[in-house]
Amino acid sequence: MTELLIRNGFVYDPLNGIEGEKADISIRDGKVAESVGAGATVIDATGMMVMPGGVDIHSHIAGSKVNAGRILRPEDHEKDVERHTPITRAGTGHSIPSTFTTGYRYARLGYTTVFEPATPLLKTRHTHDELNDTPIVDKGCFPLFGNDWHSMEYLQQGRIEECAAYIAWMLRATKGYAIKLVNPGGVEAWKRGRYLVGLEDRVPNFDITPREIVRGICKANQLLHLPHTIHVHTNDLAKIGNYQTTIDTMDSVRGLGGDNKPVIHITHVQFTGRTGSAWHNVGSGAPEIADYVNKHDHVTVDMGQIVFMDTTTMTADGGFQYMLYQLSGNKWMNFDVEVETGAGIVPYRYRRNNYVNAIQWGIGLELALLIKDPWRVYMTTDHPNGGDFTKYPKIISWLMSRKAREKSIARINSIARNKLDLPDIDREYTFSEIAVVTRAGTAKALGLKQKGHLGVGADADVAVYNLNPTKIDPSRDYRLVRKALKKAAFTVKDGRIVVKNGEIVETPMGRTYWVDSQVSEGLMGKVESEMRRTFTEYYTVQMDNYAMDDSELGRSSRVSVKAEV
Amino acid sequence: MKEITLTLKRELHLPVEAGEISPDKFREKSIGEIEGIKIWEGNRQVALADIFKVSENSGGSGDEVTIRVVGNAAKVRKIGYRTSSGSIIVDGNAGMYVGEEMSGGSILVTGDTGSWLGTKMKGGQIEVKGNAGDYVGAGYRGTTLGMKGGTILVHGNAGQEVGCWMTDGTIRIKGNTGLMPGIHMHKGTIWIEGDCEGRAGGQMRGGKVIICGKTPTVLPSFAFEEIREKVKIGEEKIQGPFYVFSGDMNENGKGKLSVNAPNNPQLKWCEKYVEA
Amino acid sequence: MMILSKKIIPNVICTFCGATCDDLQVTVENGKVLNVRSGCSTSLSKFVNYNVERYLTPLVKKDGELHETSYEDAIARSAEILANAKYPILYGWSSTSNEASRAGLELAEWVGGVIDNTTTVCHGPTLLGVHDIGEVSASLGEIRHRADLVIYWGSNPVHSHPHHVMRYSALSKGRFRLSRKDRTMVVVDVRKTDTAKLADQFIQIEPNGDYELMCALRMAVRGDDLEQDVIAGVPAERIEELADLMISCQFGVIFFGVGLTMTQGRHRNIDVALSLVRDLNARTKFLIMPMRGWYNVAGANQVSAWVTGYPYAVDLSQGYPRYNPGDTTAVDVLARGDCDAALVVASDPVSNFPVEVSRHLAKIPVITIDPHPSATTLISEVVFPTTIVGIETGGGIYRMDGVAIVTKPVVSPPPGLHSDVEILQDILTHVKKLKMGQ
Amino acid sequence: MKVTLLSGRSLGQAKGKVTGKFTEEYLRNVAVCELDPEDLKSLGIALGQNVKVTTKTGSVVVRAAVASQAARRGVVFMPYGPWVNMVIPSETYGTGMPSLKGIEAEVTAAPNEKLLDLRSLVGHMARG
Repeated sequence: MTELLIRNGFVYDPLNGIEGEKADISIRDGKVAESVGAGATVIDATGMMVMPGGVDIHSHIAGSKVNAGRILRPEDHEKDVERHTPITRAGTGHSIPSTFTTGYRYARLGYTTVFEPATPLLKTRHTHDELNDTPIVDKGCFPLFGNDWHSMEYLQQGRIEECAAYIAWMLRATKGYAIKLVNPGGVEAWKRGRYLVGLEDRVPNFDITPREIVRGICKANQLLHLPHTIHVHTNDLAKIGNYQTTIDTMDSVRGLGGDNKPVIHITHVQFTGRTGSAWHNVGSGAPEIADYVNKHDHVTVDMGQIVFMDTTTMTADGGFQYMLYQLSGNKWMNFDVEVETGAGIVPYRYRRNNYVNAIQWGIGLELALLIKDPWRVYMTTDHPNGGDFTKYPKIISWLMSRKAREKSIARINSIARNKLDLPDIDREYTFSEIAVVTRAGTAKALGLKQKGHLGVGADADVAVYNLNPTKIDPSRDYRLVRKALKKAAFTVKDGRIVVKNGEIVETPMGRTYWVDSQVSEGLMGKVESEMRRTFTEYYTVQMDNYAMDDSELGRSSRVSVKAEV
Repeated sequence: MKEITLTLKRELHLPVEAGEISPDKFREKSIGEIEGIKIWEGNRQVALADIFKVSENSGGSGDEVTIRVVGNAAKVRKIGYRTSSGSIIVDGNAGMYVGEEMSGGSILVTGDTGSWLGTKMKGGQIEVKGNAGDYVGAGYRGTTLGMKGGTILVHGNAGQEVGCWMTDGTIRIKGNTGLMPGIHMHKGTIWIEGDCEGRAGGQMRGGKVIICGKTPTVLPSFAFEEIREKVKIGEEKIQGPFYVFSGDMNENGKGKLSVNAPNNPQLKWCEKYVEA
Repeated sequence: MMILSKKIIPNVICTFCGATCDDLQVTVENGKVLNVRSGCSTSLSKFVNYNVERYLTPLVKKDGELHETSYEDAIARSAEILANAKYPILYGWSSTSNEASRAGLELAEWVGGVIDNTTTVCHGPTLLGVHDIGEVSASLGEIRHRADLVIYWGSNPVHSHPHHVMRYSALSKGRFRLSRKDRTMVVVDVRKTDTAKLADQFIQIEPNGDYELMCALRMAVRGDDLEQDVIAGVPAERIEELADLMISCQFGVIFFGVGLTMTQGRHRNIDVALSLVRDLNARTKFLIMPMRGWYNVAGANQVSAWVTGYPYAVDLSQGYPRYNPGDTTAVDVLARGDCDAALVVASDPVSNFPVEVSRHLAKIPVITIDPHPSATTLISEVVFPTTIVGIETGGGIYRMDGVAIVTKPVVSPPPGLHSDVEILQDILTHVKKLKMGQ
Repeated sequence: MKVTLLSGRSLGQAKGKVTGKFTEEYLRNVAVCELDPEDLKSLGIALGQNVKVTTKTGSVVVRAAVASQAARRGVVFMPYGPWVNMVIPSETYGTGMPSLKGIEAEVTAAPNEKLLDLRSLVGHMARG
């Protein structure tokens, strides 16, 4: 029985309504407890800020596409290395850190849970191979649906329950946590060298539209009682004025939820928040999108904020990546995955003085500042697409300080500066709101009841930052905030101190969460035998070699739910 | 003015990485401090004095530093790493990565050097009396930024891919080169006084490659432009005549490839494209 | 796991070539493999003969001869050799499991060595090309379902990947391409190989002419005229015909082999091939894929890349990963005589490396972990016999197109033999003790 | 006779490899040089007799055979293995990859010279 006491810090625990009051956090056997004995190890957090460990809802840290990015870019790793120590493994950054390095760097930021948001079903075993080598943090992944032949066929035939059962089988086979949709229908089209536009185009060979796919899978998601909503990268990412598609996608599932609870998460909205008809007149669609989100509570979003740096863009949206290759002339990787999806990778440098990049930078921040309810907008960079996750403190300082924003606004492309609403926005996030958009809100959206808060029984994942909220004014002293958040004074994972003064002191293996949704045996039996027939026709791998065994996960954590069908 | 001499004490079997051998690193240091500088021999860190006898023969004034390396340093890498001023004279052979990222000053090697001579060089001068290896004035893997400035002069031969991804500066090889000088180059000049094994300028976007000796063929993606009596490099005029090609057309390249005509009769075919 | 009496095991994964067919039916009787169905002739030989020529105990060299020794002694000697080495090389990794590579990479960190896999002498140049250009590719099922033009270039799958053409390309049955007649097959090679005999068109190219031919093809695809009449032994008109064929297909693919990576120009042949395919995507859908040789060479690259950032040739001598093929690659490190000890896992460098390289190996202490005696075990200081992945031991592997699958044992190994992973972990544990002791 | 030497995989070599490297089958399949029938004639030796293959790196004695696929005058093929390695240069030109194909070589008749088995070949190699 190990006990830990985090004494006398300023605690931010929004889920339990605690907003910076001084409090002690007692920890026993990896969980937050009522109290601990005198023998407990003590962390003196006097004058420091205490928050639940960070929970990242969308960060590309593992899998075939991420590793292809690593292989594509030795020049990205050369200047950013982690040395071997008796405690830690060697590795490299920069925008696509190696797996061990990824775990260490998240822990240093005070993050303890990360979700890989796009993994081809056929290649999810690869994703888990890498997650098994990603230490400290708890993790999980979102397999890709919506361009897979099985889903499209079931939905086209209107067999929604069978579709749900098939998805349940796939989540179990791939040890996935939630359903990810990327450019539904559009990737199948791209794999034949074509683009779909909007939600009404029909997918070649499958006689179904993106709208029908999104609605159908959203229903299936509910039938399966999955902890997270569908997680959607909308259509038209490659289109210049794509904000309307984003709003249409949100609206396509309005009313499916009923009890005004979220039924769809739109990810990295910044990338699909553009107005305009050509690159020279691109503008921000953030006000329109924020207005929709403010008026409808069935939607959550994350920012996909960009940071001005050289990074590596990667998505399952092969068509978009091809467009980005044509725009940039940089090296380009494309990898289509049989029956299911695609992928593309292009290195890209976001430049302050580039008009479009400056607008993109503004869209992300406008969204976070114009959406009133922090519980429905989360901080991400869509790592590494908008920039790598170690830049989070910078983004937090932009959210908390108008002054920090003005400093950056002064340096961006002047035409963009005049076009954006951002300069006129006064809102500054509070520490509580930061805790929501980086932890509490994301944990809630993911349905992780034991995460994102410090109530009794919660997982003892805690971040302690050397920052005194009563002494500093984040609006003015945003640099201090940035500095303190870069290197946690302490990070506690499952009750063990893993980071001290920004250095790794222990590297336990985190859990891998996956969802096992129990559908009726009759239905599952029927769907399984149908799949046996199609599987060898569709795939180049045998069905029995395709499904993963629980034992392949480093530390499996099965989340069992009872499906409606 | 201070001159430091590093004399090899023993034969080397392991790769030695001594990027610290640079006037910038020595300028402020006493002999004792220089002797104590840590360098890598294989996977162990050793003091400079474990491998070199360090002596100073200071004369004159000014803070210009000259480093003289004596002995067969063929296994010593990164000599002159990030040098910005002063000079280095290697009396004998040097290993790989000589003058990596140097921005000023000068390096003279009287013997041969290993590959990646002047990697990512930004400025200054490198002169090699003997031969150089492959990838003279290149960068590391995956980068699109090779040598950015300065000049490299090799009196002997150079290996393959001279000036790979070169973005500026001048490379002059008095002897022969291997395949693909100027591969992917964007800007700058590569002057080969001897022969070239072939594929000169492959995938180049800009810059100049001049071959005074023989080369088996010119790539099909280069378009014959004209016959010129002389080509100009800075102030120098090189006597031809030359067949002048532009390319690499596959990269919409605006590069110029000049090949000595008399030495390459097999290229006579392009004369049929000369407008009478 | 002792299997008595006869039984047929379905869906067995073949651990020979990079195609890793996963539909073998292996008949096992009294713990012996009797027969293999639906595999190629090579997989049959592999499964039926896996047990001939094996050492059954570890060996160490005493006065020039290998003598049997205990497992513990062999582990201790290996750990000492590696811990004391000042620039060891750890080589092999493509004919074993991902788990073995993971253990090997951690060992390389602790002993400050260079770790390289056999990619270095097959598709290393392919990766160098990818670093410069990128790659337009797919999983093999995409080819099977959609490709109407299949080109094998410098590759002879009938010999190197016997079931590739049938399972994944020209002869396979796909959703949108039902049969051979829906596809055009072209072979480009320096000689009319047995694969060429299956093709609709064969283009014979002069040895070492690939770069020039690719260059000319890019020109033709762009619609530029070729000024030279014959390029790499191929007439200009023929090149223009091929370019038209590529542009006019709906979905094309180039499978290329070591005929491109091992010839003059090496990675630049790949560089220009990748560029050609990239260019083609402005006109139609076109992909390119290397024909990876060993069954888990792709896995060795994947594991190395996620652990270090680099797919092969990683130098950890200074405590962090560094990468520069040509410097940090096995052949160069050995040819320069830089390294002072070697660990060889599931490979036979003496049978695969040029003579000067093997000569240096013969001079330094070599530890070999391999199921079978080989030219390399002959010159080794320590030899660990080990169990065979995919037959006697399970383990994760990556198919040539990066699809991860998990092999399972079909028979039990000879008593007393350890797996690659166990041996490597035991050496690692011992090395850690020695290093922490220092 | 001046030739271009290609080395590569072959079914025989692959099978020999998996059946054991000290077997007759491996020796038969790998210690071999495949020539065009015409070239074989002009060397004036019969099938199965030995030839000596020489490059700037060294030389090796192997059995002569008629090209199983794609005979072409002036081009000879040897399967990957310890024998061909005796004549392969180690120069990689900064790429990590030695030249395994398209090597300039000389082939001469050597009916009376001994073909070394794997064990003796490796011993010979190690002694230098």
